[in-house]
Amino acid sequence: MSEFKLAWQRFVKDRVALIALWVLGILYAAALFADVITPYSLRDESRLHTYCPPTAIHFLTSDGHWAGPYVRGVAMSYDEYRRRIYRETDEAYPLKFFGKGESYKFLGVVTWDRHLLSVDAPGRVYLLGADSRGRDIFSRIIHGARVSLTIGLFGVLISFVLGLLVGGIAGYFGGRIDNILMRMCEMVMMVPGFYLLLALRAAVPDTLNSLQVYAAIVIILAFIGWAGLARVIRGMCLSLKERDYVLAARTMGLTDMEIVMRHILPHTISYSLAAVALAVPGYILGESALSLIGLGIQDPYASWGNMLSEAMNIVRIQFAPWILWPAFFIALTVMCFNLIGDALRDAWDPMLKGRGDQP
Amino acid sequence: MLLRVNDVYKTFPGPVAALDGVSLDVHSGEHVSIVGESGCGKTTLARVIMGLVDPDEGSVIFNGHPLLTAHSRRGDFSRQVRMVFQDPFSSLDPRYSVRAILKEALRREPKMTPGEDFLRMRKVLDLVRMPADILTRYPHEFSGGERQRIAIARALMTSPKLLILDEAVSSLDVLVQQEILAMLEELQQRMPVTYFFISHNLRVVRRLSRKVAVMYQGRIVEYADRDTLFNAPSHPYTQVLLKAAFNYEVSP
Amino acid sequence: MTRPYERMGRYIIKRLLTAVALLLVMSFVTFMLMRLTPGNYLDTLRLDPQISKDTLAYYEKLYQLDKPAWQQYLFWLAGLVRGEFGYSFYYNVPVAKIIGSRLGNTFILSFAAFLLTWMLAIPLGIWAALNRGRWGDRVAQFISYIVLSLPGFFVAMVLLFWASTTGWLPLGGMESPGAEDLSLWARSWDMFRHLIIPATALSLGSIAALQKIMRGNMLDVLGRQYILAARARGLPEHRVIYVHALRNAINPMITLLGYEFSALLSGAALMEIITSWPGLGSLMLTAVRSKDIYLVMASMMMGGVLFVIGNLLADIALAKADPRIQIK
Amino acid sequence: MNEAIVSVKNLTLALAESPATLILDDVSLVVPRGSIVGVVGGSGSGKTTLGLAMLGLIPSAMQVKTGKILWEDRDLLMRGPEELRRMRGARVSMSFQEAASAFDPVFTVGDQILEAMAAHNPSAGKLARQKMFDLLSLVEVPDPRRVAANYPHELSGGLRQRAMLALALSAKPSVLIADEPTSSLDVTLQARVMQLFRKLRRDLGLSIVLIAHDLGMVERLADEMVVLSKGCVVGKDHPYARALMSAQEM
Repeated sequence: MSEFKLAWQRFVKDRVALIALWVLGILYAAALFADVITPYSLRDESRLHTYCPPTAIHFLTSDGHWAGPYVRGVAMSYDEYRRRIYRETDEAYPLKFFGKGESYKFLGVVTWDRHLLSVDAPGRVYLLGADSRGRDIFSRIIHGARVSLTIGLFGVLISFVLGLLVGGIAGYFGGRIDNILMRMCEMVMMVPGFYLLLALRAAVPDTLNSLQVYAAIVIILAFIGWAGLARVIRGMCLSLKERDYVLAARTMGLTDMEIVMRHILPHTISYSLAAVALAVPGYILGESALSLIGLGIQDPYASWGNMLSEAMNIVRIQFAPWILWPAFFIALTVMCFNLIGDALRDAWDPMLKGRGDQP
Repeated sequence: MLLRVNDVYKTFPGPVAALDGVSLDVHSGEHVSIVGESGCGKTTLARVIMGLVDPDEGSVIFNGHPLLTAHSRRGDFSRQVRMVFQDPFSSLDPRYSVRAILKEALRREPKMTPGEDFLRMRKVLDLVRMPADILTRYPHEFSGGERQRIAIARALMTSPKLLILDEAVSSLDVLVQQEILAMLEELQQRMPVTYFFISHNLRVVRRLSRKVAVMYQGRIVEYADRDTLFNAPSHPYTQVLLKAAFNYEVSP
Repeated sequence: MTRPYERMGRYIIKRLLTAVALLLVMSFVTFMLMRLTPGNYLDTLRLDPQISKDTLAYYEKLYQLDKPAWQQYLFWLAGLVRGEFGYSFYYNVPVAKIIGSRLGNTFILSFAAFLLTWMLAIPLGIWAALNRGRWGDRVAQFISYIVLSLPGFFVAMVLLFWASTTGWLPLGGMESPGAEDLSLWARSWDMFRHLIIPATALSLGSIAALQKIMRGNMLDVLGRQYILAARARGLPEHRVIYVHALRNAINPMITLLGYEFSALLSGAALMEIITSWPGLGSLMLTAVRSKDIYLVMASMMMGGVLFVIGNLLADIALAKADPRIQIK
Repeated sequence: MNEAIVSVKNLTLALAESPATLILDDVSLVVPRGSIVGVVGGSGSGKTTLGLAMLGLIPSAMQVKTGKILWEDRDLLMRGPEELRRMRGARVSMSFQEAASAFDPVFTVGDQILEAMAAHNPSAGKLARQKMFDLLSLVEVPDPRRVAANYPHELSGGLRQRAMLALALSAKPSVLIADEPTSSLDVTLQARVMQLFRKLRRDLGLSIVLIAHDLGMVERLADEMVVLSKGCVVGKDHPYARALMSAQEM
């Protein structure tokens, strides 16, 4: 498929987009291997370490010998405003690489207990600090990535399939069908997204378990988002339908179905990759917003959105600013998808206009 | 008699009727040209014949029976009547190699062995003076003129009896036009194909056709042999057209 | 050939009719959704021992909670026509009382963000296009990428955090306590200070997005032949750019007006919740949480009305701006 | 012949990024007052770039290596942008192949002509409108008032072509550079535009640089002719020129 190679050559020239692709790759890989990478599971609490700051990693003992990476224990006390402050004690806990730790079902199949990085109890290592219940924010971010990164993809995939169906039929057959379907799309698009999000969420009974809530959110986001994609795809089908190679195929006796499968669909999918990539951020932000206000993923499960709900209280941000880390990861992911989406659009742009498919 | 256009009417939303009662017979070996200014309905006529546009009234008769539905055209008609379009950059699907493009022309043909496929592809490429080694390359690697040759080769894959060329050279550079027209002239001797040539350029029409139909506002105003039409045009509009095209003069 | 005004009039009426139809369908869907979920507000009341059986029965009958869903919907619809939006169980007061002020507050926030967006995005886009490639443009592009990916709620949190440390701005809400007895001018200044954080957080994202689009439009138009033709005629450069190029670059932006307004409306709802701005968004959240069906319906409808008006204004503005658009 | 009003001396233009590729290579051209000079060549021969260069509008992606472009013996390459701007439209003006894309789509035809007139010699409102209507009748526009009130997309192909000529002539230039004035027109319209060019030369003493690929048309209209192939001026017996000639006879 030379057109694909051509577009890939152009995409690769955009180094920033390549970096973005790598960053996303790392994030999704981390999500997949969360159990191994993270020192703690997402439920692992420690009342003694509420809002404990990020743990310092030392290499030299107090009198300057090399002692390899180790962390110190912490002791909590209150200052005059009854706020917690932590002082390092002198107990030392070596930092273990691939040491034994809490066992888990690796990829849901094999039970294993190795962790990339861990410290023996009662020592605690908080790479990015702890939250209100002393849970490791770094671990929960990686575990939360499983939710936040996949909700966007599943939601967009459902919207994309729906969009292809509706947009394709409306674009290819035109006439009254096109009119009816497009009015429907406009109706869905016209409704203010967040209100619909809340209303649909209200329709979901509270007695669901977390997996069902996850699925419900994906479906809600998909329901709001598909209309936008359908319109983009319809526009593409309309322009593709007029191309001479489609008319030529028809004069050579190809049936409508053959023409759609051989000529219309492949182009539409590759051209709308950019629109899909640019739509994912909307879904990620949608989930984060819902979880932020307590209607999304419920505690103890982790998603970048519900981890941020703690940061809704300004005072907490003041003395534990590290609880804002999940927002950084949301921003990073959204930025990567935007960069990739723009690069994809520029890569496919000449083909979309049907003229400039010179390399 | 290859094809008969029988009293075809077609109107699109807009002031002028695209086809206002057009009848035309095309006989094998008698290369026909349709000439006229933009908006006279010549492209619409081609699309009605190929079934891309359904006429309001009238019919297209092929091998004795009228072609009414798209399905009726999938039989012999789609094999024996093929069309080449104007824009070379839009005639070939950029996703497919030349081989796949030519292969698609055999979609409705009975299955053939890959060897037979290759022989036929090589033959049509030779007819359009293109080397056989381009089969693995892709449309973006070719110039406008080369793409149009590949499009013509695709149309020749089923050795059609009638080849409709809708402004096939109009969007090419003036010198590349010469090469394509020379190739088309040569092709007339090498293959039993009849041309149905559509163009607004009277010089191109004079070079390639035996019979010429002049169209004006959806009607054929004059239909005659080439020599009589160019040397002794009877209809006033034809006279104006010829004077403007060859002497660049027009009465005020 | 001036544009006949009755054609424009007919167009507006046609658009309003479709909008009303849309709102009806939207309300029906939401109503059914709300009724779909098991249980209603009264369930929470039933847990409260003090409330006697007959008061429960009274409420049930009053708001036809016992009737089938579609009948209750028709009852609600009839009420709507009479201007009653039903009763809010949570606030224990007719919905109409709460909805009016909340609608106004959301409109103020959305409109402020809307103005901020358009006053900054257009000039920034033009400036970036005219300085294409120079360091200024590249810096602007880099910043707009960063801002585009910052979620609105994160920006709000950071601004609130900054306000809490510097104390220059109030920490959320719409008015400082005791603002009622301030003079009109002082009170509106006080509200303005409260408005800064939510409006900025809300509009930052759209400023970045629209600036990028405006820049793209401007560059596209500057490459067109009629700009070259204008220069070939010796028109002064400022006329070429600010009359011909700008006028054509703005047109596609106007079509975005409608959708941008809906994005702002959705964003406003979330922003209100974070910065506790008393608008439709925060109202809707409490209503949804407490399954206060009539309150949800009213907020949904008001959101829809604001939305429909925004879109209609955008289409009319576009028809005025671009003569090629035919009013069908 | 009378003295040259515009002349190009040994102009060589190269692409800024790759100076080796020449768009125009040592091109010279003289346009005497009141004459029609033809520049013939296929696509990519550099003929449009030559036309733009004569207006001092050298595309930013190109740079002048050698040569001069003289407007009545003053080399415009030495002139400042403001001085050049004042001359464009008033001394030398240009018309384009696609009349539709030479007009700003959101302004009426009349407003754009008035604007072009005002850019060079501002005159009172009423007088200016009358001058605009006279100009439209000069280019044989049948109903100037109606056409002036229309938007470009509302005019037919032929009308738009003539309105664009009026636009190019709005500041009374002495030289009109016509880039492919007839190639997107039907034959009858083509002939009518050519007749219009003859009339403009006769009535206004307008010199015209006719840029086209249709050799037959240029031969019929122009006093002298230059053939451009890949940026170089070639003689009549050059294979490229002969190929163009034979394309004519067919």
